[in-house]
Amino acid sequence: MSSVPSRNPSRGKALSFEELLAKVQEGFPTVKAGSAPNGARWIAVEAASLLEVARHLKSEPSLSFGSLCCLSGVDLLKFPPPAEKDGPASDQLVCAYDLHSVEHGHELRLKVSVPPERASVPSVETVWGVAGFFEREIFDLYGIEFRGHHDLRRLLMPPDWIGHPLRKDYEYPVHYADWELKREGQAFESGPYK
Amino acid sequence: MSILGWVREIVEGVEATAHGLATTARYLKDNATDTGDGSAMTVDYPVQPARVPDGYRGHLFNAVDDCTLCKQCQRACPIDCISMEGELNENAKFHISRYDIDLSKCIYCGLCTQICPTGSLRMTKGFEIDPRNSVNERGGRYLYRMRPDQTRRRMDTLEVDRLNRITAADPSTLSDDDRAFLSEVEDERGGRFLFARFGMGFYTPEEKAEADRIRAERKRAKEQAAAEAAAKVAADQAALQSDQAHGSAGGNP
Amino acid sequence: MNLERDGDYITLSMGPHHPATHGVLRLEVTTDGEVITACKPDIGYLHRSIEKIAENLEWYQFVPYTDRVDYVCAMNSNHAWVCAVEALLATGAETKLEIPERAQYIRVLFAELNRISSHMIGLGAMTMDMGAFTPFIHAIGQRELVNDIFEKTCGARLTYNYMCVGGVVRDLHPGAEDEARAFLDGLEKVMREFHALITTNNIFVGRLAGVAPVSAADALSYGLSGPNLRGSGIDFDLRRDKPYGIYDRFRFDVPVGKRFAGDRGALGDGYDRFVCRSLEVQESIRICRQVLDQMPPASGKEDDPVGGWCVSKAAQKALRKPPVGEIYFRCENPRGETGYHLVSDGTKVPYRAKIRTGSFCALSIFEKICPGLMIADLVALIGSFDIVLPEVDR
Amino acid sequence: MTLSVGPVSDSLAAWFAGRGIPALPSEILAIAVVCALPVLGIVFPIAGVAQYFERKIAGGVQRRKGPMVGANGIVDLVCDLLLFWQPRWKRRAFARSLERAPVLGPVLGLVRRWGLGAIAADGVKMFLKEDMAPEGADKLLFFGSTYVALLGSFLAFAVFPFSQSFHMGDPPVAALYLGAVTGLVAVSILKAGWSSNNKWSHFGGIRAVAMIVSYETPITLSIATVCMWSGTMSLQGIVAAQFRPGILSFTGWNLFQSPFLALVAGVYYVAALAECNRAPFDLSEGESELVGGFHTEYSGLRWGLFFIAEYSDMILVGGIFATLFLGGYQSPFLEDRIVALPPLAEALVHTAIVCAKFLASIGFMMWIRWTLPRFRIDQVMNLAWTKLVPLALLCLFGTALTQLWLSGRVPVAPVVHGRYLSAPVVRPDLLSWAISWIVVGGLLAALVVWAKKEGSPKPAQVRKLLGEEGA
Repeated sequence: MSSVPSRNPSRGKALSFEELLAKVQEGFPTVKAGSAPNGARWIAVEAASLLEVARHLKSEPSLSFGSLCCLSGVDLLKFPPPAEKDGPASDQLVCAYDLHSVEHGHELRLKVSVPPERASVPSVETVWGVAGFFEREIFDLYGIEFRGHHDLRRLLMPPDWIGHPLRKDYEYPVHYADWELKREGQAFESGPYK
Repeated sequence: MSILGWVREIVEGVEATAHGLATTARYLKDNATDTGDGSAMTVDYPVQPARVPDGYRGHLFNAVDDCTLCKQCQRACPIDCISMEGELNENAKFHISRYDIDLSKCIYCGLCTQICPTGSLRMTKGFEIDPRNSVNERGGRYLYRMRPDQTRRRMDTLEVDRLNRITAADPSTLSDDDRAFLSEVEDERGGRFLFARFGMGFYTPEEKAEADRIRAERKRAKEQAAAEAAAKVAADQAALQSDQAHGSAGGNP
Repeated sequence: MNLERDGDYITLSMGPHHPATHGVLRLEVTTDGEVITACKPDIGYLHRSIEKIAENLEWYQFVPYTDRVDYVCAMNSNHAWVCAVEALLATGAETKLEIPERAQYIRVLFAELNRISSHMIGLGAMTMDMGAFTPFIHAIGQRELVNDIFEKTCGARLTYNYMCVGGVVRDLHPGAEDEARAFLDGLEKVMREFHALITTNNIFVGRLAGVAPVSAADALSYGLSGPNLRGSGIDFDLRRDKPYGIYDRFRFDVPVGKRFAGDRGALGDGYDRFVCRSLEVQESIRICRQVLDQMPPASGKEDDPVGGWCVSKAAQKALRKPPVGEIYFRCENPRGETGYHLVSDGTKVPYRAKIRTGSFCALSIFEKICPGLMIADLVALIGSFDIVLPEVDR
Repeated sequence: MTLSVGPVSDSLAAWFAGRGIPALPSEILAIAVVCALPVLGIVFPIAGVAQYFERKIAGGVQRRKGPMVGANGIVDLVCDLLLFWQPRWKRRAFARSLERAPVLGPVLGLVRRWGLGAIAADGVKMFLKEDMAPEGADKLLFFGSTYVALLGSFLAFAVFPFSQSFHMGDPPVAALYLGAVTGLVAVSILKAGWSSNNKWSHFGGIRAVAMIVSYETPITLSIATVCMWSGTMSLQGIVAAQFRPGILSFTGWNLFQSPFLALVAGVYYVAALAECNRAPFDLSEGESELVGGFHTEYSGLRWGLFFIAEYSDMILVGGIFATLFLGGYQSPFLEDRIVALPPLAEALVHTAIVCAKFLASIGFMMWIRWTLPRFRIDQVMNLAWTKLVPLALLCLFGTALTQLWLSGRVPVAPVVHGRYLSAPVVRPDLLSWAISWIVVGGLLAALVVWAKKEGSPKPAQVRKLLGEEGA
């Protein structure tokens, strides 16, 4: 087409994934690259060193990942085993941090895997403020504890809810508080609308 | 703050207010005279009819004669509000015996109609939940079940067709037979507007047999009552006649 | 009267049934007189577990649910989802889909029209929160005109479910282009009057100028996006900097906040966000006009005009067996970045679908910027961030 | 002994006496009628239908139709009350047949066309709602404050002149009295807010008091300016001082007497708007901030009493504005003919004129309400103390100086108007009137132009939004 959008002139240099990986590995040799069969790539970080890596990613001028776009949890309990060896092993809870740098325009995904029975990850809300909400949501739905979060409570579910609904081994409760909950396949006639 | 700044703030405030007042005054004038940009955008519903365009995604309607019971709609429905059953008819042809759409669950997304291979499942222009106001494609009123205890009576296709026809027609043109049918339907314990979940309701074979039995019983009872009444009338007449005969005989020896 | 005194402070429960909270947001506000000392958002009243539902539905069946993630701009939510799924499919070798050209243009046209109508709600509701009811109704009136166009094409006024993987569900109704052009012309006129009525009003400017300014660093750190981010002076728009769909074919400017309220204001205050949003409407009008100029004509075939999933065999086949892996896809929605983090295990059902929304992140900054505001400012603040609760709670 | 509050009550007493009622009861009866008529005959009906007009104006401004409850609605309503077992379609048929009736039909057609059924529906709704008090409320204050709200505005009508002789009383300190009783509104709102046991109501009450107390100052200053100009604090006297014989009687109105008086009229109107809690000063009930403000917890008729009190305040404000600046009950043209009419006819005509004036004022207030956004409390205080009070002071001193200057130029003499003798009043001749307008008005205009020139222009983007040239 003839016309193109007016570009932002003050844009820095976007780095490729390999360059980003190399830059991170300079300071933190323990981080590894991970990938999925469809070509998605990320940096796998140990839970212990997450906070330092995050600080580095934000403050290093050539990286300057100023914003945390998305922080999502994934339960790999029923996921098929990854094709590559250095990907996270199954039966793990994963926190995926999608980072973006407005200055340079590059993106990066960090991943932290933790076992579900000892799910604990350091909080990054001191680095990216929005993580405070994201971490509360993941704590609520996946039961991952974020160490150092100033106010780690359930966000979406009621405070007295039992269980973490987005885990793959979650079972739908029969009762909540004083109510009997409607089940799938339950006849309409005996439902709460009677 | 300087004096000039003080004056300017006051003047700007007065100006902005005056400007706003002028704008609203223009709207008021346009609306009152029903001219220009400011005329009313709303319609006086229900006195004026709602403007429903073609292709509106309203209540679902299934033309059962065309339906092949492929169950694609049932699979596509993201909230599982469609359920259906089929049976072989006397010509050993597979046909639909029950097709229920639970419109209390339906989200009107239209996925079922997009996937329907025969086009028998369509979305109509009907949008009013009050069944007394909603009109289906055939011009008759929708029937839908209101509460679980109102669903005991179900109708077969012929009855639904008949009811659709009756409710679409001018009440003054109805025959006595139709009136009787309507009153029978309305006087069911289900209330005046009943049957099926929405759109269409049909019997399962067992229900059909049961309903047929009940209807036969009712018919028999009615016939019996009529016969009894007729017998009574006949007996009365006979008694009268015999009285008359007796009287005439006695009075006119 | 029991004031639940905590020292000299009053604890107010603002919401979930408060007129200004745009739904069922609850804010635990501690005030010293009218001045807020602390504010904690409490959300979840509208939580419908849409992410859990997504793990139990097929890829195409989830589209109606994206309508309900943000029902104020359902078309944009549709767009984000189908773009994300198509991007996921594009990472597989044999599942890449060809989207018909006309469908691409229709998508952008409708996304921009819905951005306009969503901003109409955003701008209008903000003025309503601040006591001016008339501009709100005028803005809503324009939204109704957009809905009229949508209704004729897709049959619904709120939850459109119009876009689908591989295209759109139906072609535009006859005459839609002319209707859209007429609407855009009328909109420009109405918006001029809207701004004359409210945007330059001294009371309105005074209530927003300097209220809760968000610095650029804070805006980035707290994940503000869309007009809220640009109001703080950061020149970033996904449509321009990470173009998806065919957005790279159109010329438009990205409005950025720069102390529009003059001496009284501060960079990134409520007025900057309001004006940025208003300017974005104008840019959307520009995009819509370019779309209408460039759009290829309909193919004329009745059965397959633009290629929906139900008519496109390729889309059906691809959706049954998507590539294994994951993707994070970002779209510029009216309320900021809507991102879908999709994880696929190669089946017809998503393994995980995380939805990142603009309002959710915007709400996370409340705890930081609310202290020092007045109650009336808090109401304006919710409006200026254009919070829509279904998007927050999902 | 003869009881009387003016010629109207005298004539009424005579009329009653002519019907065979003894003298004293007929006098008491006449006074009761004269005293009750303004409140029961004018304020209540207007407040009752004002809601309808408010909504119609809102609809008109907002490209809507406003309330459209037609005959169907009324018939539905009646059937709901009396024939609740009847199905709806029979009601509709009933309504249709009513609309075909010979006399009732056209009326019902009008009702449908204008949606007049809304008035009845609103009224019935208000009466039928349950009267509730929230748990933990201070019942005495909660129920009592509704009456105090009414009392404040109704007491003010005791001195309000509807015509030369139609008033309950005309004390020589009526202006002071007005200032005293209108402040009662603040008490009632504070009490309502406090006793509701609701924090939002409480905030509403506090806001209202802060606002009303602040705005009493500019109101008092502007009334003082007019009293100084007219030389009297009696409202009848102020009206009488604005009398001019001849065709163009409106030339005597205070609004046109001097630029300072015109300015102070604006100050008074803005401040009075705040005094009756109308938009843009409706902070005390601001529904988007405080849910319902001080009347959040009130329901049904008790809420309706607050509502009537608000409209009665609006009527009062409009009436006093007319009295102070627009010649009160006087007609703009040919006032001397009306004065010459017999007492009852004169009272009727003058009451109609003053009603028209305050109805116009109510309409203007509604128009403002649907145009402007709401202030924030600090903006409100700012407006009162840094804008209105200095302006009112300026006008006060300006008026004083004008009077000093005029008293050297024109004779000061008492004026007889009708039966009432007003205090000595300065009456500028044409020349000094023109000089004062040209000099002061010119100075003010120059200041305005200069100030506007100094101001910084709007940013280019905002001009672009407005569609202005060069953006």
